[in-house]
Amino acid sequence: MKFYGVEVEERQELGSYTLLKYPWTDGPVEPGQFVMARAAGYPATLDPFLARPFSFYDYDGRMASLLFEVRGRGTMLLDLASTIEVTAPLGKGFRIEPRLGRAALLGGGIGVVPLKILRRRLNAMDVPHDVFLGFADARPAAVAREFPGAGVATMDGSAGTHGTVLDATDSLEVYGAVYACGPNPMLAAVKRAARENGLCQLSVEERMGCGNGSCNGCVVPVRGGGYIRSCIEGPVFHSDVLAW
Amino acid sequence: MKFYGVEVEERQELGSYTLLKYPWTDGPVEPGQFVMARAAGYPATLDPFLARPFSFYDYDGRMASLLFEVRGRGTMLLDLASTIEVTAPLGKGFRIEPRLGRAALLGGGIGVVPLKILRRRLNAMDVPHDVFLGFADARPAAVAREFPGAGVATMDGSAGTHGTVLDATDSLEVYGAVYACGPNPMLAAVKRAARENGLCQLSVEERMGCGNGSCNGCVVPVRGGGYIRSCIEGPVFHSDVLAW
Amino acid sequence: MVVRDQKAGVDLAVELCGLPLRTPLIPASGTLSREALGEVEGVYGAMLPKTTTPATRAGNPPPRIAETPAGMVNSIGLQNPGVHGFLKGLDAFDLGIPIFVSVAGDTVAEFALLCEILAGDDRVSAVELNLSCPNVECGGLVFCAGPASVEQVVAACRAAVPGKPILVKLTNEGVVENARAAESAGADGLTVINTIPALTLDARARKVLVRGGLSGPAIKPVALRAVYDVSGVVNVPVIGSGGVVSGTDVAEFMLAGATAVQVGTASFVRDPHEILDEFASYLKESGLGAAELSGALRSVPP
Amino acid sequence: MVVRDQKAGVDLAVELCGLPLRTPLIPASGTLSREALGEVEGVYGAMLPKTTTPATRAGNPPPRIAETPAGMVNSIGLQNPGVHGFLKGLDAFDLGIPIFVSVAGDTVAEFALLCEILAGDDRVSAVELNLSCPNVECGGLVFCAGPASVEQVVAACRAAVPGKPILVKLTNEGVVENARAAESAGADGLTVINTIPALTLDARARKVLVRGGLSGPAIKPVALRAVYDVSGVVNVPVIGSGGVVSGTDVAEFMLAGATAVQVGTASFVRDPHEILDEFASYLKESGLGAAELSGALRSVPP
Ligand SMILES: Cc1cc2nc3c(=O)[nH]c(=O)nc-3n(C[C@H](O)[C@H](O)[C@H](O)COP(=O)(O)OP(=O)(O)OC[C@H]3O[C@@H](n4cnc5c(N)ncnc54)[C@H](O)[C@@H]3O)c2cc1C
Ligand SMILES: Cc1cc2nc3c(=O)[nH]c(=O)nc-3n(C[C@H](O)[C@H](O)[C@H](O)COP(=O)(O)OP(=O)(O)OC[C@H]3O[C@@H](n4cnc5c(N)ncnc54)[C@H](O)[C@@H]3O)c2cc1C
Ligand SMILES: Cc1cc2nc3c(=O)[nH]c(=O)nc-3n(C[C@H](O)[C@H](O)[C@H](O)COP(=O)(O)O)c2cc1C
Ligand SMILES: Cc1cc2nc3c(=O)[nH]c(=O)nc-3n(C[C@H](O)[C@H](O)[C@H](O)COP(=O)(O)O)c2cc1C
Ligand code: FES
Ligand code: FES
Repeated sequence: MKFYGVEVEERQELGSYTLLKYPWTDGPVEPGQFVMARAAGYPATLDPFLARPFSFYDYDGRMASLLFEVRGRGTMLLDLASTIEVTAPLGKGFRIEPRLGRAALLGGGIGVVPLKILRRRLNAMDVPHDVFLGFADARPAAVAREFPGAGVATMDGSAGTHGTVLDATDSLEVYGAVYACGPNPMLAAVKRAARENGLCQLSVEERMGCGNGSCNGCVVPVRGGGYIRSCIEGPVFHSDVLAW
Repeated sequence: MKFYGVEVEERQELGSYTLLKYPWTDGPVEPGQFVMARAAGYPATLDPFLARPFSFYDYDGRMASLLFEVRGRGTMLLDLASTIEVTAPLGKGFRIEPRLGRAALLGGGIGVVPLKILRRRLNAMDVPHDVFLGFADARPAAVAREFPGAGVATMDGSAGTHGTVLDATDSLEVYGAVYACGPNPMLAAVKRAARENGLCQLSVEERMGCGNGSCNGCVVPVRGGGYIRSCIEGPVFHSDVLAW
Repeated sequence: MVVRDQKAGVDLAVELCGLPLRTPLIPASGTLSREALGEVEGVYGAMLPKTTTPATRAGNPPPRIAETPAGMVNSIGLQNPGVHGFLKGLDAFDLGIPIFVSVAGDTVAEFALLCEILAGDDRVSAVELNLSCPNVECGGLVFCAGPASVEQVVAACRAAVPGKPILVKLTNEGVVENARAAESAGADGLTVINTIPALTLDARARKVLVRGGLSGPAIKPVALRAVYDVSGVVNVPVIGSGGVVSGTDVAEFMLAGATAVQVGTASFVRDPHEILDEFASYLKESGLGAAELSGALRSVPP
Repeated sequence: MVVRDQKAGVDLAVELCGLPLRTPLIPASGTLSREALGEVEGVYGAMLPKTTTPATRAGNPPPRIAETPAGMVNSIGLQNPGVHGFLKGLDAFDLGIPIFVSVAGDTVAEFALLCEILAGDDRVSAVELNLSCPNVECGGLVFCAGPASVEQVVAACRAAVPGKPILVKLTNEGVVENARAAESAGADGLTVINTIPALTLDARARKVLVRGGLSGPAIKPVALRAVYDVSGVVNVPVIGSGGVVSGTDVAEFMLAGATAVQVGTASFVRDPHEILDEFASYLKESGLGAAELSGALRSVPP
């Protein structure tokens, strides 16, 4: 896999997340696409060995931004790095179906990330939509200010509705399309709640080894049996495809 | 082994070497003593795994300085780091014998490092001495300006005498004491050249795993058979001790 | 670190089992997908897709991978469409270089069957036997658990595909004995080593994460030792595999005795062009051609 | 990363072969010198100096060590003053915790002789047999090359030191079979694993650097698998060894089935107090005492 060394041009805290901007002019970014990224230093240091997948948070034709949560050592090092290494945009993002009417966008925790570009696209196409965001507590929920008008829920009730992101919605059945990103248990719940909808697309989060289809590490179970790779066939899947 | 995180307070190029200063107030430093050092980041990154040994170049009671040559990835990362991790001073340095008369100080390449503190000590004790430095070529030889009056030799003749450090000396036999640091083949040559001298001390360079005597990795062969550890019994040895 | 255009005037070609290879690099089976082929143009001397089996295998449920210090553990479970589906898609792997096919079966008969099928396919230049899979006739011990079963499966495959080179891929455990057995049963080459059995846990969740095989730079010194020891006792060529990340690593494997070298996990994190470029710089500096490097140590330890 | 003073209210004690240990940490043999003892006060549950042999051993000529990705390879060659010199210096290792002594011989008789000598020394609480050394009576194969020689040497030692626990230290290759053999021959505990055979080369100089054993975090997933598999088939306690760097690693080894855990190479690069402190924080968070952790996985994979 080819990595490009890029300078971090801007870094800022958004609630408990880190926003990081780097120059990227090599073509457009679809909502839901991701990059593999790591702190530079390789191969002088061979640990951590793998890059990590991150959805695009924003892209303006000149700068790409990632928004991430520090979880383990990969994100810890990324949070400190002044130079990072990234791949070209990867995977299949959300396919927008403008004819299906009002859309619901659901983000769970750091799963808000791909919703920003998605929302801009929906706006550009005049597709009416509502955004619902769920968080553990008020700290990460601070990122909701980037999504004006969004319904917010927190698990501890410290901001917005007390409960999950689904508790912030009335019913998903009124929507012609549902686009969701978040931890897999949340996605499974969204899939159940959106059962009757025409279109429900989920951006899944699996561990990735390569990001380019080579390792077969990132699979999700599919209806009818077997597994498919979330880095190539996804990370966004029509909910019908997934055997969840 | 206990490591202390310290900020790099000053970094500067000296010829082809890097000079790096960090705050150190925990006690005195003997000429020839060393520290184990590495770029901070551990344990978020576990590679390179081992720290590297570096002689003290200077110490003023408030700041310690290292002077090093970038060879592999350990020194490459150290060269970039803003925070480093170091141990307390380790090993046995040069034992100064002021009664032996005029002293010769010989440094080969980066082996100049321990001679700076050593020379200051000799000056303080009014011990007459001459300094001879050998380098591959003129670039590293630039460090010789830190040793005013030193005789200089380069292997390619691009600065000073053409040849090894021994070619910069007339004869070592006129000296009551010889103190040398450099690559092991140079030290063996110094030992031969100084055969008749009362005192010849050599600071050896062996690969080190721990620096505190635990791994038995850093040994040198001793006269009479067997090996002793250069991190505990050395790195400075009386030349008679070594089976070279 | 990246040195471009270092290939001019350097002889990268090697010969492996009578096949001329443009470069000594081969993708390790299971680490290069059809989708990534566009990225590796010009790097490899032969193509080697993921192991195929007689029938479709769905593979293991996730999580299938976990990162470890300077490496990773995987438990993919040989997910593949089965040999017939595999062969239907094989044309996609034609980059104008020899194609090697890796096979695995549950029984000796399945291995032989796969070899028979490949024997009749002109696109296939050589067969690699992945012996790190369980032998259901031996209580699930892997085929390379001991020389007896290695000999048995290699002999059966030898008979089934008389016209193509057979490469036998071995795991580290018992590698020297197994290499001897494979050679005496008719192997034309040995791939050394496959991943090393390993386990990862999530301490916080108090559960096993992945039980599988360790790959990546962490295992390089173990693989180098295996290549060195095996190439000292067999006469067939050895293909090094395990932790290759840089051109220097390629050189180390060849100096240890390998004729060709596989790049696996590293291709997830580096552009393999960089590895080839670094290797070319190494050759340039050393003044040797790739074919002269194998076993060319200047001194051998006691 | 360092969490100090996390030990209050946490129960670090474990019992190993009837011996109460203050903490489950033990220095791995050959990785803690007399000179460094001052730095480890309060960390360990037992002391375990470098392997001793019947006669003085000078050890191997340098280079003895080489760094590898997330690890190192060593070939020290069991440098030690011989058992009599060793015992003369043993008092220095008295930190008020049980002292285990690691022994190695060239023959079964030498192992038994060492055990007899230690049987009469009250300072020695347990004996660890380092079976990763060559058996000169078996063509230089290591003692743990197979269950037969493991059983033979353990049985002889068992007879020679009836009154003290015997811990048998095994290498990764064949570890499950060898563990069974050691147990049936009377081992009271098993240390799993020793370093993994490996090799490093200097490509530029075109020479072998160090042929020895790989240790450090690189081998952790291999060691975890060995501990998990062995503790599933034996009834005696298992002591984990291999790549422990952090308190979480200690927890992982215990969850995998270890009763105690050795810290080796990591002690060269970290203050082991930090490892103990991190382990104490883990226990605090998990609400468990150290003695409850062994094998306490919530779910077991298929
Ligand atoms: C397509 C895709 C897009 C993503 N986009 C974003 C994003 O925009 N922002 C963001 O912050 N994160 C995103 N993630 C998740 C991100 O990749 C992980 O948080 C990251 O890999 C953790 O790396 P680490 O080294 O910090 O943690 P590690 O040390 O690898 O692990 C720390 C913890 O995180 C868990 N973890 C690690 N990887 C994953 C994973 N893939 N899925 C679930 N849990 C994991 C581990 O179990 C462990 O508990 C995305 C993941 C995918 C697959
Ligand atoms: C007591 C002592 C004091 C030292 N003081 C200094 C000093 O003041 N300044 C300085 O620049 N260097 C000093 N060195 C040498 C320094 O430790 C090595 O240059 C360093 O370890 C190289 O690390 P690396 O990661 O950059 O190289 P690596 O990647 O480890 O190796 C790069 C190259 O350096 C060689 N190498 C690595 N370690 C050693 C070693 N210990 N001896 C010889 N060759 C080695 C390798 O063979 C390889 O060719 C000292 C060494 C010792 C033992
Ligand atoms: C994700 C993954 C999948 C693999 N699949 C296979 C496979 O299908 N068949 C096989 O023989 N080896 C397989 N391997 C092993 C590699 O081919 C290679 O031998 C091993 O990973 C060591 O080399 P490396 O460290 O360069 O990766 C796989 C390795 C990885 C990491
Ligand atoms: C420098 C060094 C010396 C060692 N010496 C011995 C020894 O004398 N006896 C022994 O049983 N194991 C010895 N070992 C192996 C360790 O005890 C330990 O089992 C192994 O290194 C794996 O653990 P680690 O990864 O925590 O180091 C040595 C290891 C190293 C690195
Ligand atoms: S991450 Fe490797 S196949 Fe998807
Ligand atoms: S460096 Fe470990 S004993 Fe000297």
